[in-house]
Amino acid sequence: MSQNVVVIGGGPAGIEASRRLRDLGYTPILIEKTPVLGGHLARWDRLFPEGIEARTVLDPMVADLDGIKYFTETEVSSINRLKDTWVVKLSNGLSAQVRAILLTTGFDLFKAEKKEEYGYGIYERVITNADLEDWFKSGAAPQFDAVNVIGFVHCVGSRDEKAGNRQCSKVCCVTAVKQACEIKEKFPDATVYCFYMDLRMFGRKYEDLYLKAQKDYGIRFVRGRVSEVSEDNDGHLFVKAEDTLFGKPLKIKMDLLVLMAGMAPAADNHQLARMVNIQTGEDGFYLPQSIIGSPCTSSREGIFFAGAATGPKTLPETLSEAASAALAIDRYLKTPQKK
Amino acid sequence: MIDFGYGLTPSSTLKIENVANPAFEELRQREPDVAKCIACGSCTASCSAGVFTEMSLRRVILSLQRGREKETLPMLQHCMLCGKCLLVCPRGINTRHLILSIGKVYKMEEDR
Amino acid sequence: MIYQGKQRIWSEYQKEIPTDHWFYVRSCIRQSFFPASEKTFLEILRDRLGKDVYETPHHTTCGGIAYHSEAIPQETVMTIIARQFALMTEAGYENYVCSCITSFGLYSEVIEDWREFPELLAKIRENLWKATRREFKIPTYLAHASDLIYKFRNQIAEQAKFRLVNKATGEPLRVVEHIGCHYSKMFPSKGVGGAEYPYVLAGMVESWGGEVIDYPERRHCCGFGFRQYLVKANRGYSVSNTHKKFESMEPFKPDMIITNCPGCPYFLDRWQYVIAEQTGKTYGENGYGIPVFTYEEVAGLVLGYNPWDLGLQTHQVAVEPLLDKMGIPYKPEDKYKGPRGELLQRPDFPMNIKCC
Amino acid sequence: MGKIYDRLAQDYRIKEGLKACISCGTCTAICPAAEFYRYNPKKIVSIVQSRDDDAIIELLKGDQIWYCGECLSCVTRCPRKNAPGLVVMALRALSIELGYFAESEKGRQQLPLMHAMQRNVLNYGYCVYPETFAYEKHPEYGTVGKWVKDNQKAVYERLGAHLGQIGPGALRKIPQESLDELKAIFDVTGATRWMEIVEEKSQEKAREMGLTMEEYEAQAFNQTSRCHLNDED
Repeated sequence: MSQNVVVIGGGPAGIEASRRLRDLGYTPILIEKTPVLGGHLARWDRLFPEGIEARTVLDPMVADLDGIKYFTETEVSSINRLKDTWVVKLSNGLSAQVRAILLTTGFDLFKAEKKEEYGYGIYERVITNADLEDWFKSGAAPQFDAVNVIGFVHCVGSRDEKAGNRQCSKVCCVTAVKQACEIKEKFPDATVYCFYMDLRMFGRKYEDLYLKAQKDYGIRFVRGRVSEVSEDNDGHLFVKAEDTLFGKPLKIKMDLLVLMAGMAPAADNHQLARMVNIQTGEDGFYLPQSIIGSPCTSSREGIFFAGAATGPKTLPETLSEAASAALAIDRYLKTPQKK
Repeated sequence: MIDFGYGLTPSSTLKIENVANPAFEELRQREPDVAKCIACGSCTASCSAGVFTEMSLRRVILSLQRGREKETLPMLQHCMLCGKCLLVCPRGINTRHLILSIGKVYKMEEDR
Repeated sequence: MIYQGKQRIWSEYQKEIPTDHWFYVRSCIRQSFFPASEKTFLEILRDRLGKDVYETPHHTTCGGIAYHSEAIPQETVMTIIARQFALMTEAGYENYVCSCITSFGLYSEVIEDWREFPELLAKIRENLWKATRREFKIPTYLAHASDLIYKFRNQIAEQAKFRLVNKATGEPLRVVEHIGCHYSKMFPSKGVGGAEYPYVLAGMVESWGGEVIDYPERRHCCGFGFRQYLVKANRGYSVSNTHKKFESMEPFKPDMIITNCPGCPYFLDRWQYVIAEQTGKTYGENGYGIPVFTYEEVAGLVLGYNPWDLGLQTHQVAVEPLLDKMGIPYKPEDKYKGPRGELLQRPDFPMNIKCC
Repeated sequence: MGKIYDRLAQDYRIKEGLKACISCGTCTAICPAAEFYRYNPKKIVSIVQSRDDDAIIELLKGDQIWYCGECLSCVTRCPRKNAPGLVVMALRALSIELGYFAESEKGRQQLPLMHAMQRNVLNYGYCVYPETFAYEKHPEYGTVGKWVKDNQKAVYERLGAHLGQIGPGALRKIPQESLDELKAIFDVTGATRWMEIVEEKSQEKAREMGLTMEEYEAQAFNQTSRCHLNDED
């Protein structure tokens, strides 16, 4: 009988790592607390930089789970060390004794309402990147009378000490540009603004997307962090920023504002970290042994990481890290046990 | 009316309530590359006229986009069309041609 | 506007406010321009609610306005504040309540600085000892006077004779609230409701029957700016900022403005007069301005105080349209009377803004 | 790096208010002064952060640092927990200490400001007091304000204030021993020295400008050149 490995978190990292482990001859036990596998990806409509549909990535992965025991709507109740194994008890009453656990708990979308000055949850025309993907995916647009001027606010809950998230969330810049182009397709006559601090177009074809957004879509880029959003008496928004390249305050009346909520550490990271006695960084993400050399290994024997659980990552980075984690676990399990 | 010795002052805020900017749209039709500017400042750094005057092509492009052409168009009169900015633009904008197009769209000849 | 979104934020910023035993310090501006407001505050707390609020004649300005116009150094203002705390300590109190937002912000800032830099606190203790031979404890609780009215707003509502309701239509009055920058912009957690959607005044308005208006420039400064008002040459800044707020609130047709800070009502009131006299523009109905009140004045009106005991005759913007809306009876002939009922010669009428 | 910067960095408001600025502009976006003056708090912080003494001295001698209204709205918004308003306050204090304030028109306003404020505090124990709030200097006090001034005693009594009286209450006369304590605090903590610096530098500047002290002070209080606000050339 093949050896079990517990994988906690059924997003892209967890699914991909489970498939890899299975291919290496193990039986992964994949645990997901929500009713569906796929994590944030399951909610997303299209992916940067080329705009392919998210389901074309996720569906084949979810269709290929033979040999993987997976449990949705299931949480970890406890994890205990027993000699050189981990005993994992689940909320469904099952338990497993394994030598290796992989944490693929991903990230939480930053709660945009915490940036009180942007008025998410107070002003109806303020939505988030995730709301916009829901809209794109379901086709059920919010009912606003006219959508002529649209803004995207980068760095919402990223690079922000007051919001408790100092890190750059990495994917929001390019997501904003992608969504700005998409919304321009839906409303060709609309004027679309992106408010950014730095445009971090670090990946292959990202800069091309930015160029296309400028030239083909006429997206207007304003270098300035949005300072305040308010509402007039017919529900339209006033957005204030400094146009820093111009050196003057800027106030634009808008019909829709999209907040690029960043990646915050998953809320249950601390609890899981306590169960297996590992550290989270002061940013709340798990600390691997080395961010460069061994991003998938923890300071504790038999505990591994993959994906955004150790910090903001793109989807391809997450998938390749899942593969690396599977190899690291394989190597660990093949190393003879110390007596 | 009473003179109090002080009074209301105009705001410096760029207020964009009506976003229509037909002049810039015309420029974009004629010179699509203008939209590619990333405000990196390479043009300003290499500008022959910029050494002696406040000429900054980056600022001109930005002010046209914001509909505040009055604030920067006079700068362009310092341009000697030497073309050094064309060599350094990382987005490959034909800046020399762009400057000439700005002159046409914004009718600068008449002012000269 | 999604009201529940604001309620969620309010629930996150509920500061602890003790119910009794307060050491009270006054505000330079409130005393000078709204002296009856402080009187009303003390009457409500002491006489109606039976609270212990102690005032010593030896307390002084906190020095805040001088400090914020760079007339005294930071060390001086900190030592003046230390002296105020010494008076509190000597009187046997731990809860400190001030009548001024500039003071409140400064006390919050100074206490925070002392906490972060203990060597600074030691220096100030030494300064105070050298100068006055006094010693002090830092207050356990710091409140602005409006925090207390907020705390007891429902008790005031129970005793209310009038409500913030248009008597003719039964509709709630539309109220603009103005918080004053130094209440919570520096330390959101020190203010009821935080910095972005402060609840200290909104809570009073709701409790007394009115409807709060959230207009785009609600968070903007009244325009005081310390030296930007105190020096005549700079007053263009001050009036321009107030103008910006009025232009923004005008489409919402507010019935009244309630204010937190002692300075703000003065500027929101007097700059309406200046704008009218310079440009002809008025923001209220029928050529009137929008009446501006301190929170104590509003509490007093709700409790049925005589408007002229509250000092509403010293406002430049006429308050009568609001009194009429609320159905508050008043005697126009008493408006400009002195302490013994003698008629003082009434003020001139402004040219462009209607007065009664 | 620079000596001036080092001195500035001693100020607790710099320790508190300047961590590391990323020039995002959230402060300028909502700054009341940036809207009406030729002013940009982000630029000020950027100069201080550069630690370039020459540039900092230019700030200390210039008008810009005096445009801020100290509303501190910038503090709420900065994503890096900086406080541009506190940075400006530290610059102003150093400009006074070094006597540079007298080099700019807005800085020269220190003389009337300090006269008014220090005298109010030391003579009365208040920053603002009816006895010294002159209608001529405050025409915006309005027709009602003029009425209050003309009937000062009666109006304050009518409103329950204790103007100039002994004991607790609004506008009471603060006991002389308390005012003496304030004077001692001024002497111990540098306020008295500030007044001396400002008097001395203002006198020097007045001589240089060919003005009597009265003219100099009146000019600082009343006059403004056409170079500060937005609409001016």
